[in-house]
Amino acid sequence: MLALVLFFIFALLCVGGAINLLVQKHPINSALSLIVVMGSLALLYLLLGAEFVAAVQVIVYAGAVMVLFVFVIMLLNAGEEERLAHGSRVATMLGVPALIIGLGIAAALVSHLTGLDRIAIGGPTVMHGSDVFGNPQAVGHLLFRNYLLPFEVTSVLILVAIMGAVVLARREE
Amino acid sequence: MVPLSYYLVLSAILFACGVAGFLIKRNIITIFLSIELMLNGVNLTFVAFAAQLKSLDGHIFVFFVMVVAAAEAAVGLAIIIAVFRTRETLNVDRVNLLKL
Amino acid sequence: MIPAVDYIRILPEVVLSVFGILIMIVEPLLPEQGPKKPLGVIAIIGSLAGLAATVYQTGSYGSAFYNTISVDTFSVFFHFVVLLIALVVILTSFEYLEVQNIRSGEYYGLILFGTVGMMLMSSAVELVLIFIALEISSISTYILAGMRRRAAESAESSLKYFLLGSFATAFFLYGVALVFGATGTTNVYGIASYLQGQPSTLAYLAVGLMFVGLGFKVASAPFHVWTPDVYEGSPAPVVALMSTGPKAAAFAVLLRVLFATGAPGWFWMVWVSAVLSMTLGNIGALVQQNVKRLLAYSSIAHAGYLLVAFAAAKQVGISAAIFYAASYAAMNVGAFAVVSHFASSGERYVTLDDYAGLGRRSPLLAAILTVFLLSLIGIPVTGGFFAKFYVFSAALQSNLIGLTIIGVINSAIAAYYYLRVIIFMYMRDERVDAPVARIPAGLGIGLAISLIATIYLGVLPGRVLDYAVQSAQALVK
Amino acid sequence: MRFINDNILSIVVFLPLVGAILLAFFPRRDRDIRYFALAVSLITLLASLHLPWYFVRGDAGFQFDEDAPWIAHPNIHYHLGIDGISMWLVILTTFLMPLCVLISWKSIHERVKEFFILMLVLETAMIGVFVALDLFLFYFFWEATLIPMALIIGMFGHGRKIYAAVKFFLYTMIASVFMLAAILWLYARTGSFDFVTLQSAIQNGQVAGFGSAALWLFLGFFIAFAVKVPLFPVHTWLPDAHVEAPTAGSVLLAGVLLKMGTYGLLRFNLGLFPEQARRNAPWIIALAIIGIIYGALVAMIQPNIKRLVAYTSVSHLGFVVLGTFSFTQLGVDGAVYQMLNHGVSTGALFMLLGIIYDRRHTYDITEYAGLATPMPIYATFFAFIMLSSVGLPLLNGFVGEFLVLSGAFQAKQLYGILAATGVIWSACYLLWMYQRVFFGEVTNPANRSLRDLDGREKVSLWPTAIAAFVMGIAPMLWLHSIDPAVSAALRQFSAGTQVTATATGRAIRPESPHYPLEAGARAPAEVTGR
Amino acid sequence: MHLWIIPVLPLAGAAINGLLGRRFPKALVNAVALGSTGASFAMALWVATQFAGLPPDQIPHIERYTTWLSAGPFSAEYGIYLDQLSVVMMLVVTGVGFVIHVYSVGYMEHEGGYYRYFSYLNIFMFFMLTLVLANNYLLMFVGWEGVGLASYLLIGFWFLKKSAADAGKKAFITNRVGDFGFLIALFLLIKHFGTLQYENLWKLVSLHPVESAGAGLLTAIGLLMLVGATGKSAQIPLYVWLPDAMEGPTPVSALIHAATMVTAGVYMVARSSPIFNRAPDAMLAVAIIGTLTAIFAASIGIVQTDIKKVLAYSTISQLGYMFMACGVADYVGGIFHLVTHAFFKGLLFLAAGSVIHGLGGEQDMRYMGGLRRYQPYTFWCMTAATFAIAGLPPFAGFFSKDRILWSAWSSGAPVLWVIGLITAGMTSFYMFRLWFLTFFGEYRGPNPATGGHGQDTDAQHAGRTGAIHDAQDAHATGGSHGHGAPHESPWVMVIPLIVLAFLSLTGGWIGIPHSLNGGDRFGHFLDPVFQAAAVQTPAAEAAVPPAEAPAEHEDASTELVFTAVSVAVAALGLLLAWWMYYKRPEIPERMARAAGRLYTFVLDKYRVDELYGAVIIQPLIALSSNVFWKGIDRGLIDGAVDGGAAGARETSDAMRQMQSGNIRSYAGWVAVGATAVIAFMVWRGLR
Repeated sequence: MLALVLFFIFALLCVGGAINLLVQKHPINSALSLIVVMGSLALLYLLLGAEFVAAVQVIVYAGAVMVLFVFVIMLLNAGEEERLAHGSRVATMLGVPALIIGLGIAAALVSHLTGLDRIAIGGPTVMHGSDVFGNPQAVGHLLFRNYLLPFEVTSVLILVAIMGAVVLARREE
Repeated sequence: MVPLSYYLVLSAILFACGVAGFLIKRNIITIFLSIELMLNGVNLTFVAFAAQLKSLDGHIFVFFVMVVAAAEAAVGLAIIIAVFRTRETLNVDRVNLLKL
Repeated sequence: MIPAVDYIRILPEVVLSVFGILIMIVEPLLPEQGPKKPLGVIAIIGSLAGLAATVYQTGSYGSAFYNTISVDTFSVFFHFVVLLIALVVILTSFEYLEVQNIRSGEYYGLILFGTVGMMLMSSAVELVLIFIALEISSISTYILAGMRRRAAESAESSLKYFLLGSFATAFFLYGVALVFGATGTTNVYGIASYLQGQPSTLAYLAVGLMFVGLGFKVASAPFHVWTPDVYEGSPAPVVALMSTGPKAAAFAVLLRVLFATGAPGWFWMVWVSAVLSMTLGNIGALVQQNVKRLLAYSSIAHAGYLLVAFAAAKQVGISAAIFYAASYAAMNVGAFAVVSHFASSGERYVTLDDYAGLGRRSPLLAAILTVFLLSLIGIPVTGGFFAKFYVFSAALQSNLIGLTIIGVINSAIAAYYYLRVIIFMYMRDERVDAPVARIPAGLGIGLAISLIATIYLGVLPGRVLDYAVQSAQALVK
Repeated sequence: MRFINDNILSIVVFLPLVGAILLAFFPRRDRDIRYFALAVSLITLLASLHLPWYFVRGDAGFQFDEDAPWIAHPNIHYHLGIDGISMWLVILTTFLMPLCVLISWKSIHERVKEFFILMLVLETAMIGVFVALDLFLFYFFWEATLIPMALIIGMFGHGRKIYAAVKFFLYTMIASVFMLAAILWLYARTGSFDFVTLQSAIQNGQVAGFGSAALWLFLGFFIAFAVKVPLFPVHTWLPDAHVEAPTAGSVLLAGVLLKMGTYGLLRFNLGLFPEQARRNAPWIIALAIIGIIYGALVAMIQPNIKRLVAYTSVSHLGFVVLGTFSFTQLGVDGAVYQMLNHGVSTGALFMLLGIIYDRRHTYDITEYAGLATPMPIYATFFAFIMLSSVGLPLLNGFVGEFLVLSGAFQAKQLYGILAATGVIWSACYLLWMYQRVFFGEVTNPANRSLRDLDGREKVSLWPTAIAAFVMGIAPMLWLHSIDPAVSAALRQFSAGTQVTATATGRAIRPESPHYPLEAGARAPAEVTGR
Repeated sequence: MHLWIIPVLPLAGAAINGLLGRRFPKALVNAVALGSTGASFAMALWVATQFAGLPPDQIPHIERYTTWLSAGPFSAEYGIYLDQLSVVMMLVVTGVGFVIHVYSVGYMEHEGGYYRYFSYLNIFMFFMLTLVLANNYLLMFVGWEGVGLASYLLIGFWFLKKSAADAGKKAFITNRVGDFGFLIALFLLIKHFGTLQYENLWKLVSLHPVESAGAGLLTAIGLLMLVGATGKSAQIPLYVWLPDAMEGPTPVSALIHAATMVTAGVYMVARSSPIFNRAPDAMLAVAIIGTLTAIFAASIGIVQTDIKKVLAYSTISQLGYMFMACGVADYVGGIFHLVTHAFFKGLLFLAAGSVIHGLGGEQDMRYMGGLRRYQPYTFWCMTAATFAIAGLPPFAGFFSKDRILWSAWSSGAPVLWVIGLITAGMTSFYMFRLWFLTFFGEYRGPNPATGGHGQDTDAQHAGRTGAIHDAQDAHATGGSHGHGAPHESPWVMVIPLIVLAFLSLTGGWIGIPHSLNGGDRFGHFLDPVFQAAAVQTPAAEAAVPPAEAPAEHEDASTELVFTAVSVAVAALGLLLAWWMYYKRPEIPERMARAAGRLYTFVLDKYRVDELYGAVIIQPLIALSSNVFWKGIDRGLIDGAVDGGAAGARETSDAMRQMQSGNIRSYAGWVAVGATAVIAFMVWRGLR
């Protein structure tokens, strides 16, 4: 019961943030509303017993990444976005299909997941400390055994990312 | 106790909002933000399914998604800066030298 | 603990990464203004070493790292393809970098790392790893696309590629998420075992979304729109890479995702996408003036032909697709190599008018380009001919008569715009103001490799094809 | 000897290619290049003469057979072989090639190297088409002829050369993909590209679903060949290609490439789909006859000599198709013979036109008049060749036309009658043209002092003249080997038309005086029958 | 007997002169040309004597050399078929041919392209001999086409003159039309008898019933052959080429267009007698065509003023007689007239040629007259010929023509006889008209003193002399003719005239009918050929009277009467001509004026050429150029092709709009695709 209430609160926060991201003219506002979304998602993760993920969500995502965004927005001091006549009509029209996608997926799930409706997840189990299945220890164990290779490979990814940032953002001398 | 489908629908809505944002926003950075929004929607799906299946693979995946997202953010913002340098604008509709 | 053999199974990737890092270490040691050739040499050595490693790998097939990767004929085949592409591209870039003054260190490094990504894509059997590998190759190509930093086009193409790329990736990810939901695992063979019997709606949806993501990477319609712009804006050698390497790798992934997992319900999706790609690609290319753009459209069309092979499904289809990927890589890399050389500083000469009379100004270059173009048309004694031939015969063997007819008609129409280039080179009065530098050694070797590959695939495709057949068997074991 | 017999075909096919490759490494000294090309083509000619020399006449099957697996799967074989039909087409090719080299000796003065490389490559491809017995190999060579020819037209032609080249290329390319589809279908069902295997498989009905697909397969092949021939509605590429092409190009185009089409019809459409062939014969013959008359009439009023001759090709090739689809021994014999004739006479005509073009750089008839006065020898050659193409008895043209027409007449009297009007038309357009160009006073001062033929040009023309004459008075030299092959090809049609059907089976004894009586002995019955 | 030598000799001559002649001196050219023809003439004579010695069962004497072409069941060979008929033809061809060769030496002396002329002439001899000696129809067809070629070349000999070139072309094409019929006939023979060898064919045909019931296979064949014959022998409707053919040098007209080639049709019909005998309808057609042509051409000949034109039309008309004869199954008569006609018509042309030669190219009779003083020999030879053609005894023409008329009557179709008789009268009238106009009265040509010219003469010269000048190795003296007074021709020309004159006087005596107590040796000589061909069945008797019919004795008296009548008619013509053109020369003009329209209409040869032009040629050209080429080829087909290409390009252009260059729109497309995919997959999944 409580879980349901919490879910609805944060779910509404998420959706509200998302909508706000769309309607806001200034990027900084959009960024902030995205942070709202992420924050409330983190709470939903907790609700689902994904402690580790929730933590990373807050620290890495809402924290580091979004800060980077805000920083860049400031750096380029991006102003209000202006709407141009020669903008893509197609795209604006297609804002709608995007929603159709969403509804499509939703419909599909609902129609298919009648079974899953009865599978209730999350709930009170969340609150008990260490035996929760999503705690860092368990994740770490899995991460460094079965997913060792992907984990190592991410180093290459990050290396590439660094190089990219360097080579692209550096000012031409 | 929350039905799984609620989570999934929520994530779907987030994803959809992301797509919509990509299509209707003009500011490159905002567009990039919408992509992040889409990713978040996906993450929620992962976590929800993980919770249902009692399998941590979902969490791992979310973790990697976040890593990738971070990397993309770095590169992407660098690219945006580069574009801004050459074009002095952040409006996508102005970034159309290459066409037809 | 992890057995030693596992490391052999990722040996090529490791080797390449090492060389990539080596380059980054060496670069600052080189004099600021001095020639950057050594880096290129290291890169070459690296890719050769990678080839050697791959050869060495063939001794020990099997999966490694808790079934996250599997080394089999399939992956080894693509290793070879990707590595050769990288090698040729590096060779081509030698002069190019100096002409365009692009920072060599990052350039070569990114190529090598990107190659690592591509190789992993072909050998990974765990969606997590596939996803990360995909991202590695994509991100490095995003960056490479933007490396002509003075040119606004370059930056723009990089941006377009990046934004749309991540957009598509999101779809791919969503697909993966749903697969995970439907099957409870992200391991390809695990999924396969789950998808036996009646797959759930979720699975269908998942396959669709993953196809959207991968379809974007292989530039198949209707997810192809980015291709012309990006190819036009990016540095020519990079286009040579991105139009072949990531594409081949992405096709490898698509093959795994569709066939290794026994994914359901993709047939008509692929059918339509194939028809659209062929038609839109060829029609679009008819009126192009910019050669890079023209080749971009042609690459869309070729993706279409490849999907025809997909639709053919059976063993023959898969092997045809594999063979096609290889020969397409050979001829396309070659074509772009020529383009990149002729473009000269600032990529000035890339329109058809600039190619007028090339046959007189530089007979050799023109002749080589002609061979590649003929191969792209699908004229005998070239790889392209056999590739198309296998694809269509595969299609007919699984009774896709309609698709075959559309395909052959398309390939006939396509002849026109490739022919146009040849016409401009040989039949138009020459343009004196577009000078042609003599072919440097690196480029020469690069061209030689792709030329030989193209002709070899055209005259004695037997061995490669057998290999492709084995790969196909390995894939759907 | 044995070795040669086993490999002669490969030798003939690839000699020119080798030559071309060597040529690629030649220094750009045009004179040497020309002589080298000439030498290569002559050697090829000599090598090819081995074929008729050791050809076993009675034997209707394929000879000098070479069969080696090329690619395991798909099951492609390197299978070469010739019968009485294809042999002479090979000889025709090798015979025309040196003449082409000679005729373009001076007229090609820039990018000489490219030109001769293309010519030699083209020769290899053309010969390959005639000797290939593996459908894949055939298609391989078939497509391979396309590019060199298109380049020859486009690089060395004049006027709207690019339009012509593209038109030629696309017309043929688009048409031949249908053939490709058909070939692939056959392979998908039989797992073999081998002509002989496929033929027997089809005859014994071992091809699944053949019945329903037969028509489409037939059409697939037919479209490709019809465009090449070219048959009536799809002929418009030919005039353009000819008018813009350089002389040698036109010679090869008319002399050999068009024969690829008719040869294909005979070998594949008749050989693989006899049933469909018979069923579709009426409209195909109708097209052929339209082509004969239409081509002639259009030729008659052309203001451009070369275009005129091009249209005559449409007319003449119409005869070939007509004969082929008459399914009578005479008709098909005549068709094959007519292919050779057309190769020789029209080839020669184009050489003659090239010679005058070298001097005046125009094909416009109104530019010329009274050429007989400044260039008597040229005029004589022209008249001779013209007569051979008009079908004057004792020259080659007559034999072919006569056989074709009587064959067609046997098949259906109307065919013969309609087509026979061709003898009138051909006289009309050629004589009229000849008169306008050669007779009368020299009106155009530019023509007053034209050089007559020089030695090289004579050398390149004499062989054709001699060939035309010998083929006219001693056709048996050719028919001896053509006839059995044709009767073998027609064996599947034995249910077909009356007189020949019974005769095809029997080995022919040309000099036996009484057997015409046998043939005639049935006459009264038929007479009452009609 | 190695008969092949006879035709091959002239061929060799032609080859030598043709290939090397341009470097030869005239004498050598003459030697080659005359030598070869003379030799073959001699050989022919020798062969004839040999042939006479052969026992009947060895006739026909057939020599087969080798297969020419053979396909499946059909084969044709090189072979020679020697029977009485071909012997006669052979002798005529070689003999007259030789004589005319000799004459040409003189006539062509001043012309350019001397060697060319003689090699053409020899080629003609070769083909003509092939035609008459062939042992199968295909080989005959070779000769048939060959002579056509030769005549094309010779008519167009002065090719610089447009009219000449046109005439040559016209002759060839018109002949082609005829050959078309001939070819179809051959195809019918092949289809139904499987062979073209005479001896086999006759056997098979003899198995065949007479098609008295009407049209049948043989009738069809016969009619088609007739079409061929009308082409070659200038009968209605294909006669139009012959008058124009007079553009050629006069000896050519004499040899080809009077003596030999044009009679090929007659020979062919006679040769095919076995077929015709069994196809009465076809024979009737032959007779009708012949008769009509005879009177039609004669009527035109009456008003012509060009001496050669007159002779041309008379030739057509005489050929008509021959066809009439064949048409009534009197093949002997046909051939007989062919022979005598060869003599006197050849002579007429040669004489006319000598007149023209003497006047330096003048051909219009209105500018002649009184020439008997200037050209006595020519005059006397001409006289003989004129009397012969007019059919006055005892000249050659009398016997042959009389025989034909008689058999026309006795064939039971008197109308043929009537028309024939009228024609005979006209013939003698216009021939004597020519005679009087040319040789009597005063010389009306340009006055030698002033050296001036009449209008047309100028025109004539412009053509001729121009030709002579420009023709390669032109002869300087070419143009110098025509000035100075008319003169007698050199001996080399006169002697042939005399020879032929003698023949036209005596030539007929070989065939004096029994009614005149003659032996009709010619008839007896030829009869076996046609006896064999004749039909034995009683049914056929009605259709075909035996060739002996004229000679039966009870008819002898009636025959005499008819002879008298025809002679009378001929005499009438003579008198009329004398009265109109000698006694009262002004009458013709008045009559012409009186006739007005009609006169001009006839003078314009009934405007048949114009008719053909308007009805056939112009429409055809218009059709080809406007409808076929511009309409279908350019408009329809190429339009479709190019249109398709353009369409593709436009589609491409339209499609490029998809590439707006705007990232958001691209994303839009991706989204659309995704939506479609999702929708489809959901639908699939729910199924």
